[in-house]
Amino acid sequence: MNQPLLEIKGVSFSYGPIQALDDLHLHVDHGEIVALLGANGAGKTTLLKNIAGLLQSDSGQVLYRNRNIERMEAEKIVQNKLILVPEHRQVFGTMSVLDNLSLGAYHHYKKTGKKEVAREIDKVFALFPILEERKEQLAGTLSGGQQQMLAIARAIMAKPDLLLLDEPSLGLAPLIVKEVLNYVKQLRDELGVTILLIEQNVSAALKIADRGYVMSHGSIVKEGRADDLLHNPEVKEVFLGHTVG
Amino acid sequence: MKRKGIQQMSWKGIAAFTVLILILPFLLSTSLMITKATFAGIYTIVAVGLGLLMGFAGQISLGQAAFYGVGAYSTAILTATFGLSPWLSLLIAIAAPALIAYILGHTMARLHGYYLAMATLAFGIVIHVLLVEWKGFTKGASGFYGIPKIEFFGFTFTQGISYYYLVWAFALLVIVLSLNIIHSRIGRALRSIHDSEVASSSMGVDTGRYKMQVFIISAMFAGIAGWLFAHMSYSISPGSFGLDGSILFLTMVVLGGSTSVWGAVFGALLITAISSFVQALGSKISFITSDFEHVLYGLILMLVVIFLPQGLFPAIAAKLKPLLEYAGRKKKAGNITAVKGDQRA
Amino acid sequence: MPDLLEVKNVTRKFGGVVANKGVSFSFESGKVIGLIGPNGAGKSTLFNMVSAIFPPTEGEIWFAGKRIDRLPAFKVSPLGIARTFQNLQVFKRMTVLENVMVGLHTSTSSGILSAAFKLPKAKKEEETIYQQAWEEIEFVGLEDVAAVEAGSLPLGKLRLLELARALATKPQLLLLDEIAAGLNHQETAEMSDLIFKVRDRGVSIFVVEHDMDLVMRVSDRIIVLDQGEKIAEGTPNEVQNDPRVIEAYLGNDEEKEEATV
Amino acid sequence: ACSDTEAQGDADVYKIGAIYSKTGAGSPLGEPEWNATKLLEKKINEEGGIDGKKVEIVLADDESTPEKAMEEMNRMIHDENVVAVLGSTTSGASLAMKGIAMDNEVPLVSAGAAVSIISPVEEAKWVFKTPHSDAHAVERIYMHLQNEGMNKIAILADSNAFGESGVEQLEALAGDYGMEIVIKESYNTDDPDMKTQLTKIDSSDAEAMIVWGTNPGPAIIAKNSKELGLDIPYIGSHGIANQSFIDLAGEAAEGVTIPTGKLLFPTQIPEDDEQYDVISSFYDDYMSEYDSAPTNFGSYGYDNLMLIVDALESGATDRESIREYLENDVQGYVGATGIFTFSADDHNGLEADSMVLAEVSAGEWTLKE
Amino acid sequence: MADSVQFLISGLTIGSIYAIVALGFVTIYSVTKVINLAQGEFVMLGGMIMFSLLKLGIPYLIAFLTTIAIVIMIGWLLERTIVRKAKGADALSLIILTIGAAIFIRGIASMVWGKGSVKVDSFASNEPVYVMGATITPQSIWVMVFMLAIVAGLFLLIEKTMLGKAFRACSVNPVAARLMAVSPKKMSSFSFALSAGLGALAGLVIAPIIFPAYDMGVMLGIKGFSATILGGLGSAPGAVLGGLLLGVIESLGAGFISSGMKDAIAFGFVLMLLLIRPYGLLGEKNVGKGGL
Ligand SMILES: Nc1ncnc2c1ncn2[C@@H]1O[C@H](COP(=O)(O)OP(=O)(O)OP(=O)(O)O)[C@@H](O)[C@H]1O
Ligand SMILES: Nc1ncnc2c1ncn2[C@@H]1O[C@H](COP(=O)(O)OP(=O)(O)OP(=O)(O)O)[C@@H](O)[C@H]1O
Ligand SMILES: CC(C)C[C@H](N)C(=O)O
Ligand SMILES: [Mg+2]
Ligand SMILES: [Mg+2]
Repeated sequence: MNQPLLEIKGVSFSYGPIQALDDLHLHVDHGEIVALLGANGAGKTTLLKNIAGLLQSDSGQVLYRNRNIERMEAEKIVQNKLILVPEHRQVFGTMSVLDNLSLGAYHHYKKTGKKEVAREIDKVFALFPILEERKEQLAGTLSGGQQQMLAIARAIMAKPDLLLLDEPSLGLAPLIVKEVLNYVKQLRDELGVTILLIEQNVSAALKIADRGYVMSHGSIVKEGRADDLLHNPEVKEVFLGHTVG
Repeated sequence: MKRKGIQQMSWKGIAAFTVLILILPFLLSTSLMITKATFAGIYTIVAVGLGLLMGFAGQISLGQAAFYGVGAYSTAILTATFGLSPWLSLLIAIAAPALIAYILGHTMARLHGYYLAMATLAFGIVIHVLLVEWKGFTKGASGFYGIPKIEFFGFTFTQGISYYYLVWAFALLVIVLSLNIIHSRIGRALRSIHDSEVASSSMGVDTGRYKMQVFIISAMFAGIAGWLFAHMSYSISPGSFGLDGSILFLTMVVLGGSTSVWGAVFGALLITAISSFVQALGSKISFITSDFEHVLYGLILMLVVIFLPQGLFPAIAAKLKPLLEYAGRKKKAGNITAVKGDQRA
Repeated sequence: MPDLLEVKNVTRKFGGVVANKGVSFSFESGKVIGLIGPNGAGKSTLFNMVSAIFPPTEGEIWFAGKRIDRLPAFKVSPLGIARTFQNLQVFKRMTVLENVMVGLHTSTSSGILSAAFKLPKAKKEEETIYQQAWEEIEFVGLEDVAAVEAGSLPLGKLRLLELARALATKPQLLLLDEIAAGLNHQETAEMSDLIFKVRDRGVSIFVVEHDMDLVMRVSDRIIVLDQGEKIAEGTPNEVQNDPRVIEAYLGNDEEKEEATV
Repeated sequence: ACSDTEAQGDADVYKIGAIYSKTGAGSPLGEPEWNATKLLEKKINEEGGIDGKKVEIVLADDESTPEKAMEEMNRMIHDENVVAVLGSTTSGASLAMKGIAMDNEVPLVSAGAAVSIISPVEEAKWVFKTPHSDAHAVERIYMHLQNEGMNKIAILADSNAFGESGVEQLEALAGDYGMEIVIKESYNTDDPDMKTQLTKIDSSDAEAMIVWGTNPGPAIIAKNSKELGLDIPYIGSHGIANQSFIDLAGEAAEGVTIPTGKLLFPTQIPEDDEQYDVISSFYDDYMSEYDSAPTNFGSYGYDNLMLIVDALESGATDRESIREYLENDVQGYVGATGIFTFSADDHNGLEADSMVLAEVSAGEWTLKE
Repeated sequence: MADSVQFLISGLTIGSIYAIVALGFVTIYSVTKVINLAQGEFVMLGGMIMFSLLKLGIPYLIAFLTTIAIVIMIGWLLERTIVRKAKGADALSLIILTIGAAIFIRGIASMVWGKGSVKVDSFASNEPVYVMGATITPQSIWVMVFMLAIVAGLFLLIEKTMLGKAFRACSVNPVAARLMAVSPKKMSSFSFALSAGLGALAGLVIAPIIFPAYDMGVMLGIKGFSATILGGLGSAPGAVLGGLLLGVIESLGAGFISSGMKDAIAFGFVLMLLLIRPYGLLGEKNVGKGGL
């Protein structure tokens, strides 16, 4: 287990003239929770999209289980249990909550079988009871926060080994934020899911994370243990504000 | 005053285009090409209206040829059967399609997307059937004939250069009016509807009303085109105003690019050019039979959509834009990120 | 002086789902009012009704002495209500400046014919629109991106753009739906400063937000919804200590501290 | 137009324009016309041309649209400086070309069916046409019905120009022959099933059904009639005077009767028929060149061109004199379609007896009357 | 009375034809949000290829299956080579693209088979059956049977299976679909192939009723599209309802009002219905918005 589960080596990416990732390096070890911090537009989402195969980088390598997945299709990457919960929820708006969840199991439902999928669904319902109440509702008509829960629940259905979360607490009520982040931690603690997390809610994120990276202009400018970052004055200044600590 | 940050109307563009139109007959040596260019002008008028409707009001019409037909038939019947002067009947050739659009527009306001496409398609077919069946007025499927020519202080416009200029004078008028509209508060309101109808109405934009107005305007333009077509020909027949026609106009707008008035203009010219080109090819190369021309035409349509998905005009505009300006923009975008970063790091 | 906004016994159903149930409240002008509650409590639904995106199933909404709950959306803006959207609704293919200019739509009136023929009135109005749009752009600080197509802007700027566009309609009441979602701490702080600046222009503000720092800081008064019903109303301090609010929304004491200290 | 006229004389070839519907909806008709024209051009030139001058035919396809026809018409007149124009296949395109022919004073010989192409005569000074008008076909049918002692008829026509013009003539001439139209129905060219119309006809007291259209509609009607057990006689139009109707309708075609030109079955024409030579030699040439039957439409293509050639051979070599020649000097001209006698008020010049009646028997068109 | 029954039967026959074509539209739409205006051309290919194979003396059943296989290949190829390449195009451009494809296929067909109509034999007996004084041909019954079988199959596929969910997921949000390991590209190819197969099947069952020709796809395409919309985009039962309704109205309109006006009556009805139900008979409100 010396090799990291995910390693990014010198990835660069640009949208036309805009350089969004610039020779970026980072790694995530097995069983870790890593927080990725950075200002709006720093390139965090772009990085996750590159990892998940939605974008193809201009140069560099994305090593997942020691295998370069940089040129792999997103569909294939999912089958390797690397799952992204994308920014802005991206639920299937005109499909029911239940259908959304079933689709999460798409890549393994043939292997696992119907019953197991149903059991998985019950598990996520236990986690987000509101979803069970609304299981026939069209996902697009859920409230913002409910949609976010659905997006996370759907990813869990895919039985991830490595879960990439892009601002999972966006639009969630404070109580739920805590619950979600606690659940993220639980996922790691109990199921051993490795997690790479983007959060604007930095203090909460760093509290559950083991390590963190700070990103700016498409590259990593700071890296460290979560505790250290939480108390780093620069980080505090920009991300945490004066009220914390 | 030169304003930053908004789309502005380019008088230079219009002037250049006008000059092109004026000298074109001297470049096109043949009567065939002049006739084609005249038709291109007529189609331009319809396409510009349809472009406003599609690109700015976000509506789609698969029945635009019906308005064109209503314009053509109303002037034909009024002048040939009732002896009205073509200039007077022009008003009716504009008003009749407008009135129909007004009635139809009210009822279609609730439709979106493909449903709207279907409704306009259905409307187009109904009009076509009426043109065929209402023989008392239209003389039925084989066509209405005996349409008089347009006269202007003793000068008669017949097919050829004079008609070419007449048509393009109207086309230029229609282009300028359309450019004025889209560069006004109404144009902005329309473009905003396209991106987010709900935000647009929360800004106080009466989306239904503007969609309706544009629908009416596009019908009026089609009516003008119909008037020009009727008096160019001695006869007209329902076949010119059926689904094929509507699809032709749609194709022009899509290929030219619907998000700009010039797109529709270029689309009309592009289609004319493509079909002439394919035909010319056919007369040169013997294995390109007239059947093969259709194969080729279909192929070109597909290729254009594949390689110029936003339409021809945006592609041209991008090429024409001085490289300098491009570089400037690039630096600027970079700056934005830099500024952002500086604030934080 | 009548209340600026008065919501009377409003209920909204979507099929079987009751998104708002008998909600009533009112407030006078010149205030910042917060609206909080768990996810799905019906906050956005309430906003949508106040901005006339859709009507309530039952109940009435009055604004500045006028009943507005049956008006179409575009008629509410001229009365003085403007809003931003939780799921951004910018005009992506227009420049930032043009976006804001759409906000000035109702303060001008020239019709399609005078536009087509470029009558002097249209020209003059165009000039005013342009000037005023710039003022709002400067107000929120988007000068450097004024000429950029809105679709290519990062989230933070888009939130500012929505604000500027709403302000351009010269509202008396501004509805902000999670305007700080996705902003980092510093940006959120800047946003609350901006909210104060807006209030100082005499605009009343109605804020939905999950960022308690922001809500508690800017609000004069807070209304709390849970499962479609109003469960509390009061000053930030009162609300924060209301056990029902804590139970339904904020979480227990210990956690609350973390969120707000 | 004046300068053009001068230009024509100088040419060392006679240039004739021909616009037919090689593609599009009219192509089944236009193709034989097109082929016949090409065939003749080759033949005339191989045989030494006209007074030593070659004939050059500028062929163009109007794709069955009036707009294309107008473009090509302008090209023929101004760019190619032809002495006369032939075509087009459909009535719509022919009418559109008529306007231009009149403006520019160029002779036009159309292959369209509609009478409006050549009437009113004042508006058609420069325009002629060779196909049997629908009126001829109708007269021929009514004569037949009179013989059979029937006078209650049902009409089922295509809603296109061809069908419509047929209906017009059927209605116009009914009185003259004491016919009563008891029911009148139509269908669209592409319709897959006509049982509804046939059911209505079946319920009427019609004694015969006249079907006016081109393939495949009439074949579907034949088939549907058989399925419905409709037992009144089926009388078709010259629009289905081809083998393909029989191939499609199969057994259901048996007994169908139509008026037609004689080119349909040259071998069945009695040798003493005036047209015998013209028809059989053209038929044979066409068959050997294209390996398919020319149908009646081939004869329109043939006559259109040969009438102009006739004019050129007799020394009428410019536009004006060709027109004069056609109007005044074509008297009893034996063509493939019939025997033409043009005059100032008849620019079609055919009589009903240039058509014969044919009936399907044993899977073939056979001469009936 | 017998007349009305005959009108109705005629209408149902025509309507079933429209319905099968409409189901092809639904198949592609429900995956890609594309309205494939070349759908009618698949139908035409079904009829024409069958004709050629039979002419070569190939036994009926084998020719039948081969035709379907060939047209499926063509549909799949169309997606792979053309539709997929037009990635950046919006729905409207895709309409033009499929119109281009239709013209292209039609052009090739006219070169291969010529312009004339051809004849294809019925599946089995040709002896009409009499019902309440009206005639119904065995082939009409076949058309209805196939139509029902197809709609049942499609309905089950789309509504009840995981594959069907994946289908819909692609149309709702292709990016999110990819993140669920659903490949929109594969689904798109699959839907084109399936829809081509359905088109071919339609062509095969109706070939003995009409006389197929290179241009028969135009009319069938329009009517099929109308049926799709009438029923509500994306709904298979809707497509069937729409198709039958259109056929019956045409037939009754021709029977009781005027055969010349029957298209005006049918499309007038479509227009009226859309005013009352802007999203078709069985369409969901929010489905239409995604379209253009
Ligand atoms: N589709 C796109 N086209 C052009 N530029 C883009 C696009 N998407 C993102 N960008 C630009 O790339 C840069 C990085 O964006 P990215 O979304 O990765 O940032 P982020 O760190 O996730 O920000 P946020 O916190 O706002 O989500 C920004 O400058 C952004 O404007
Ligand atoms: N069109 C609709 N159809 C059915 N249910 C709906 C619809 N719109 C909203 N709802 C339901 O109404 C309730 C209130 O939704 P609303 O969006 O107002 O919540 P909210 O308070 O804004 O939540 P959040 O903080 O998560 O944005 C939710 O349960 C939601 O699922
Ligand atoms: C069948 C033909 C005689 C038709 C004719 N050529 C027409 O005018 O369309
Ligand atoms: Mg992001
Ligand atoms: Mg909300």
